Amino acid sequence: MSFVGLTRAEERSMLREIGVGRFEDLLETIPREVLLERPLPVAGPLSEIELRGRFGAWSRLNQADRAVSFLGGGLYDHYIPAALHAIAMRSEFTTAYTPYQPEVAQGSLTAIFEFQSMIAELTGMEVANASLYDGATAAVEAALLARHQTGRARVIASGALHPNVLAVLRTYLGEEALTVAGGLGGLSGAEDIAAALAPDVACVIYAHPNFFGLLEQPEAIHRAAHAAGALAVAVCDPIALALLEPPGAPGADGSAGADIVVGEGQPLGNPPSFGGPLLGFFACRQALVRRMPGRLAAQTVDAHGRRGFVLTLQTREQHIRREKATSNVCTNQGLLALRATVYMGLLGREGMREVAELCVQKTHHAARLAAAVPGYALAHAGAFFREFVLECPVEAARVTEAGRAQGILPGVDLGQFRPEWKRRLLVAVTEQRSAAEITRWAAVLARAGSGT
Amino acid sequence: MSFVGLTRAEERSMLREIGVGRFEDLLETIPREVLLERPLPVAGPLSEIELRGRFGAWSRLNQADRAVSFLGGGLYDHYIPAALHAIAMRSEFTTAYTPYQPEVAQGSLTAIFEFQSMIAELTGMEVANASLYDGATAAVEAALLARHQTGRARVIASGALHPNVLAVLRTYLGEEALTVAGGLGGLSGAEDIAAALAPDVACVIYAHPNFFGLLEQPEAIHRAAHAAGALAVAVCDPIALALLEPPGAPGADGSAGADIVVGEGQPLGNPPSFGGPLLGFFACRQALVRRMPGRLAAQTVDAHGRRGFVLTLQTREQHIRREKATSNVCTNQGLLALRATVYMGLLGREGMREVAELCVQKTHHAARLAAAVPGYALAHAGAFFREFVLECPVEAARVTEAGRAQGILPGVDLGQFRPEWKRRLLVAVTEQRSAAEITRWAAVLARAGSGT
Amino acid sequence: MRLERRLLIEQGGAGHRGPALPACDVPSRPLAELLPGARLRDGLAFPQVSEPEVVRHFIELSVLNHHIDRGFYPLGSCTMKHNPKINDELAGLPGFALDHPLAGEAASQGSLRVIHELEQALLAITGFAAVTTQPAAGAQGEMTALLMIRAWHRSRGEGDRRKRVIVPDSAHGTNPASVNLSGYEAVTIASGEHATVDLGALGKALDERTAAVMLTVPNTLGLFEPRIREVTALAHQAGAQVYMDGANMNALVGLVRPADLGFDCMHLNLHKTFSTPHGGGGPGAGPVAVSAHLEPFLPVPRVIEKNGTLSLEVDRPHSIGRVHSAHGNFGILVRALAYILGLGPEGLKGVSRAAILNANYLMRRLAKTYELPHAEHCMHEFVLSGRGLKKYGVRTLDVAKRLLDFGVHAPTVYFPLIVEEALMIEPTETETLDRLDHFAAAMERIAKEAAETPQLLHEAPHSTPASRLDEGRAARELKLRWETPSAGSPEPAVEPARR
Amino acid sequence: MRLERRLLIEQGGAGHRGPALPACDVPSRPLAELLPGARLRDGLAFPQVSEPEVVRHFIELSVLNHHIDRGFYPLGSCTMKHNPKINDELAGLPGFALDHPLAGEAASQGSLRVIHELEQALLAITGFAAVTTQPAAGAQGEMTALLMIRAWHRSRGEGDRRKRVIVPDSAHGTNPASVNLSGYEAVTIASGEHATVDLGALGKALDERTAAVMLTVPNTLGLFEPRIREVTALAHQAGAQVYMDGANMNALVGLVRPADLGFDCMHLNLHKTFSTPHGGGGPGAGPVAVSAHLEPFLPVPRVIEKNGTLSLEVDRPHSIGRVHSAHGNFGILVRALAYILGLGPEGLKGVSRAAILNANYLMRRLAKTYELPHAEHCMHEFVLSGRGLKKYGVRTLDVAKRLLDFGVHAPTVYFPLIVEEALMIEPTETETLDRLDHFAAAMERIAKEAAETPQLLHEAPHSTPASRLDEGRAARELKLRWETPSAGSPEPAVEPARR
Ligand SMILES: Cc1ncc(COP(=O)(O)O)c(C=O)c1O
Ligand SMILES: Cc1ncc(COP(=O)(O)O)c(C=O)c1O
Repeated sequence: MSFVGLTRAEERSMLREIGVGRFEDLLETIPREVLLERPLPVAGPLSEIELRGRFGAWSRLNQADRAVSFLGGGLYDHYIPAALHAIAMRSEFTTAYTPYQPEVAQGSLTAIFEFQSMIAELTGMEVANASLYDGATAAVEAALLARHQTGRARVIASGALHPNVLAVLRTYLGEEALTVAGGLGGLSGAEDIAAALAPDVACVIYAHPNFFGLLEQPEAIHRAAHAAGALAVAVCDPIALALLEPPGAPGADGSAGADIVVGEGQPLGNPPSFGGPLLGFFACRQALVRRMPGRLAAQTVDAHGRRGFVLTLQTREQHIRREKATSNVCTNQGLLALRATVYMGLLGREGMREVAELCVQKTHHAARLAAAVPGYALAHAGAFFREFVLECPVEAARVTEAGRAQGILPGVDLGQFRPEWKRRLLVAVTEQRSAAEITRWAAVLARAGSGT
Repeated sequence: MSFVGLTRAEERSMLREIGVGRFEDLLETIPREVLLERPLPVAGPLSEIELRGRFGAWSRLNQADRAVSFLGGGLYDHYIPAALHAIAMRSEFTTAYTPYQPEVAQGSLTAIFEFQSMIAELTGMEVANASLYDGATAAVEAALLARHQTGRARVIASGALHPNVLAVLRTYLGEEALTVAGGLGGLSGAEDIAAALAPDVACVIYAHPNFFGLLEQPEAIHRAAHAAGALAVAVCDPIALALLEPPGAPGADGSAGADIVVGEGQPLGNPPSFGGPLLGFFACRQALVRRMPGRLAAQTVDAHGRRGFVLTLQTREQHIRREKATSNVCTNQGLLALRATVYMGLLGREGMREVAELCVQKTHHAARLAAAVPGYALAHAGAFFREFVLECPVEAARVTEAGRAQGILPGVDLGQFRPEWKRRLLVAVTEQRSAAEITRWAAVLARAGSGT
Repeated sequence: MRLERRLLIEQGGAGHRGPALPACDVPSRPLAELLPGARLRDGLAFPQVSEPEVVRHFIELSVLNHHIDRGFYPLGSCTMKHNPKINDELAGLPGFALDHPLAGEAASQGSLRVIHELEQALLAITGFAAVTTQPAAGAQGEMTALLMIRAWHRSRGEGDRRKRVIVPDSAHGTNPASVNLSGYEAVTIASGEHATVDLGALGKALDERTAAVMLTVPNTLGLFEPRIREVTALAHQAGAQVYMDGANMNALVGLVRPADLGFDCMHLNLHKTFSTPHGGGGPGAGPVAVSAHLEPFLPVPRVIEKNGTLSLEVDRPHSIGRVHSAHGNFGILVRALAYILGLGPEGLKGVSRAAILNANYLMRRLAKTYELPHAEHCMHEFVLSGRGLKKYGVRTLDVAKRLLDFGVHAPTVYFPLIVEEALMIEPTETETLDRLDHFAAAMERIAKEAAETPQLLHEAPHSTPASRLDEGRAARELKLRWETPSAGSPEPAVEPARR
Repeated sequence: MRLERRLLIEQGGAGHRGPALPACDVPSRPLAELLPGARLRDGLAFPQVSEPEVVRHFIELSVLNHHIDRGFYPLGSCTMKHNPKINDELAGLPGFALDHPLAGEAASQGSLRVIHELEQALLAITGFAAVTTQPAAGAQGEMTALLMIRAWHRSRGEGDRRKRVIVPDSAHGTNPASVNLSGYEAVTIASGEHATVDLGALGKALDERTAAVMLTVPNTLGLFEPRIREVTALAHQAGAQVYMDGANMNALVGLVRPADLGFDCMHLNLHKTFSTPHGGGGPGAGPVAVSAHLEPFLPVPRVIEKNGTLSLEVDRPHSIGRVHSAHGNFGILVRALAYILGLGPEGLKGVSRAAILNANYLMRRLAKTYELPHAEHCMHEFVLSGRGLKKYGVRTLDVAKRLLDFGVHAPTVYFPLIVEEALMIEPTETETLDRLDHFAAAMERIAKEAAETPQLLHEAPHSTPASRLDEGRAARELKLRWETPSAGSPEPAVEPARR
């Protein structure tokens, strides 16, 4: 295939206009010896018919399109409304660049403004940005902001954060600057965190619900962090936030809420897609806005006085501020934020809450069924949202294998994160799972557990 | 689900504005005894999640999405460019009505004009309309036009037309008015048709390529029809027309071509979709334009002198002319015509021809392979385009059954049309079929033929 | 020539091309050898344009259209309601989209299941005994039903005598056209007051030559015929069949079953009542539902269920035969079934309820500004007369064109013929009060403009992609296809966009 | 308030809602029992709007955007080329879209295969020894590479000493920002003539504290650094690593392999060179390719093949660790691989060829009207200066805004910083001669307008969905989220559309 817009004849006339004899004359500054003579050793060209054949075959090597998923761990098989897909695939949204010329980008800009508005509402914060790469880098950016804001270097991260989020934090911040506290018993434990706090700590990062699906005690963590002069950073699931008091809200005792709320926005209308593209969201207090990473859309008016939107505070960003920028992020996850905006718009006030409630009901139903299967038990005792850890009578890998044979992906084998977790299965149940599917899932557990 | 735009509170205020107490007051003219009291006995409501579950399960009861198709008989598994789908699913095209207000319908109207232009070019005729229901009713409309034009009643149809086209002609025209001539030996046979011609014959209808995939001798048929004062109507495959001299063109001896060319436009970018929606196309000489059925777009200018398009000659149509209309057609197959327009635009001059040539090459390759399988033979001797009839050593139903087990739909069992054809398989090979698939297909023949 | 709005044939040129086809992977032979004796064409004067430019062309065209996803579309008799995307998605499932009608029953149980389930649902909704989903649109449904009625009369030995079909003058044009097409003679009767049936006129027209009476319920003024059961009884007394044009079923679904009104058969427009998208003119689907006595005459094949397996019955000696190449517009049937199951019993009832409410609300508000020919409540639509504006030299056409400037589509105009300067308005149930109020305000403002600045209306629309188009010139010049341009088109002139 | 352009929160209201969720089909218990001790939120002030209206809202928004499927988009440094739809289709295959990164290797062989094949293709194209596809964008690629360079220096005991990274002043902003983020100190060196490297300045800046040099090839003026191999050699002599910002790879693909120029590592922007759609700001993907000596430091996990089976290697002691939650922007990787395989070797070479040709053609034509800061041929893009118009009081910003009136997007403006009133123009290879000529004619006409009617330019754009927006006010007022309106919004005012 070729999408080149020129014919050979046109090329010739263009070379004439340029004033050179042959194309190669245009390459005079390239050292001869590095100019490739031979075609690149890549396959193709393939027509669309052949591409469909090849990628279709590859896609069927995955189990995903013929298996019922109980996988979670940050990314979930949530319902995606049909209308969302129809809207998001429009060229106007997919093939536009970053809205640098607002006069011809009000579509993207208005949607970003709506995204910011709904994320701020969902997290209980004052402002939100236009997106970051994923939940993990959003947590990194929160840590970096906290460091700048406090002038302190160390970051405390709960051990109940997603192991991959911890790993990314470690990569960006360095081993030395990161202290992992609490969490291995299931909950972060405000006491464990308080114990780790010190005057060099910039912030405390915890997840709510956490990696094990458990609800934390956000207020206690916020109080501990604030008492030590550190910022409190919550990593939240956006579906859970439709039901739970948002961490940004003040505590029941009036104590201050989290300073920054970040998270993974994939559940808002985006497919898991083997883990990418994802959608990092970032919300914080208005007071921190000038240190925020990423793009921000703001309301203004045009020359005719009509409402419109523009990117604002660009002086925070790399293309203006260069090495002094608040972050190096440039390309973000715009289309996923658009999808999330449409998702939240379609589901709306009632739909968001219903999704969250269905998750809770179905997850607890599954947990009850599982607990009744001989040999299985819940690993933790606390309240959980749409995910729980199951202690299996056999290695979790045996359960996932048994499930695959039955067209069920029964959960995430936690053995991949720690050897001592190899009998642990992390199970997520979304609103998409029917009672019948949950029953089939329980049967897989039974079969794997009894070794048949 | 509900897509109703009103809330209960709004309903109440609207009833107040209308000046009635309750909704039922608006129904005063409906006899009480017919007002339904109980809910309709239909299933539902189902959410999108449940609809996907139910229809997904139904769709998987079909073999279509996991089998390689060698089915034809008027509808084919041709390549549909990815860009076509992205364009055709745009709301602007799918959710617009017939372009009755041209000022806000230039998108549809321009596309119709382009469709007409390309269909006219493809068929070698002067004008084409905006679409009819399918190839069969397009043939009916051609017969009706011929009757009006000639004042004659009888229609001669080749026996090598698709049996379902013949059936629809019979339904519309009546047993008496339809004479089936020739064709059972494979070709229509200009002599058989000439023999059936008489002064009461309005037109001769034949297919090219015909139902058996064979190329006819259009010129001989045209000459015979014209000699008897009848019109010549060709039913053509649009892909074949990219390669073959169009029936509208004058014969090699300068004799007149067909008067009307109709056909099934599904192969132009539309999926078979269990046989509908389809796309009837209708092209004819300029002299017949005022008797044409269906909508016509024409070029004109707007009040600023800019080029634009409108529906024209509406006085032919039912909404103006009522019982004197040239046809009763109103809703047509607009979206399929749009898809065909995009298809022809994307494939263009070279692509159309390449598709046709690949069909010829692959079909003949398959025919050679089949003829080498013991017990199989081609049923006819003539030149064929992308389809041929195979005489099998066993019932064709045995072959199709064997194929299904291997994920191959090896052809159309012609036994469903005539008992004496029950060992005949109609095989189509499009540009989508790879050499490897054709080899697998031949293996199915071998297995079925040897009874293993 | 500007770069915008060029036809495809005016773009690109030799050397440009769209997506590639695969190389031939089978042994290839010269065409002359494979197709002996065939005349191959010299050339095909099709466009030669690169994929990026073809995409831009159609995207550019698309945004010139008004459509239901963009705004209000109160086109009377057309039921322009929301088209849920889920239905398109389901019809596009590969198992459906790639299914072939000649694959054989065993390979197509899923598709047959959809047809069967839809038939059951339509029977529940209409109250009839049997239904065919084969007709591709309403007009074909009419034709199909008339052929069945003819076959029924013939089966009773009355075929030769009964050659006339009575159609009110307010009927949709397809009714008389279908009558004519089916070989019957159309007998037009004048409507009574408000397009209701004039029982006297009907009685006079009915006789032993009458094969059928075709009625639209609610009628084209949007009014329910109060004496409908008397009408159907009267026709039956005369030995005629009574056909209901069900294009207006959006007013009745869940509320009234047409079979209970005494009709013998009817067609439904799935592309209206059951929300399948109109596609800029089609496709639709026009299933015909019938009483038991007409069942033997239904088109073949019929989908029948035995022990949970579905098959296609073709051996039906009384059948009128086929009316479609395959099984009708299957993709539309999938959408309609998904719509029905999505809504469920309460949802379906909610359709007619809100459709009626929206229409009456708009009607009462607009009756203050435009002339309403009747006092009764309407059903799902209503017809206003614009004749009050004639004194300013303003016609209904001008009102329609001016409406386009407000981002809404015009109503159906000049139909039904029995109302002078008719504006036929069908808001549908999926519109919000906001949208109704906005439309009403626009209509009111236009009435004011008619009095104050009629010129503004004569020249409307002002803000649409094209201004008023010269239809006369189109019909005179009859340019029905493009001209292939000669090579070497000049450099496009450059103009800023107009606003 | 008008009906158009209302925010979602200003529409609908209590009682309106979008698509339904299924009824709960498992035994349900009170939330307080299931979530003991959890504080549930009081309310969620989200919009309440019906599905039809949500659809209309976003369709209405969409058409306010310029986009590549609508017209020319010569945004320098952004490579706005055609985005083939087939790539979106393939990325959307359920087997890919629904695959979960924690499903386990056995369940995801297809996804791992895509990553593996893409890695092989990128190695062929760049000439490097190993590559990671984990970075989600170019900036993250830069950061990832810098961390690897740091790890390499540390592995050689030089980590503490080498703390500086040299970046030319013409570099993209992400370069210095990434330097800072990775804990290095950015040392800016002034560019030589035409943004080429000033060897003297570089030599002076290089010392035993230098960890790396970051260079963009072709540079931001679109020029290929003629002495590039000297530059990389010089840096290596000083013990520094040399990083190539590969965002401009569209000029080189199939023509030159960066590894052959002496670089140690580079990032690619798949969302530029490999045509994945920009999505209004993202997502992209920024793979990093490295020489063998840097391979041990690549992020985990790595996809490795053994006996035809693919697995994820995590146990890599020298790795810098993870930079992404999963495996990077997989959906983008699918698209890029489809693009590469679709084009094949010849097609890839055709990309840079036509990109260079288009740029030089436009450059030579426009150099007659605007100031071109250099005489050399450019590669895939070029930079003009608009300072010649300053005498009319017209700035580059005005030129950019006026261009919008011609249906084309503006070039990148005021970048690179080293050219006064810069206009950075990248036509890409998928544009036709028609489009180039149209753009050139628009630019020429604007230059004329600048002299004759500068006011027209100051007030431009005139025909866009919004006129010039007040950015200062936005920054002052900082309205970053909507206000939830109080109940009972007034009836929308009715206004015809402006044109
Ligand atoms: C009342 C009425 N009857 C019949 C029809 C014909 O239906 P179709 O357009 O589907 O053929 C229509 C559609 O416009 C109609 O409104
Ligand atoms: C030269 C150059 N380098 C780096 C980048 C950063 O890439 P990204 O936006 O993907 O982070 C860009 C993109 O704008 C660029 O043009």
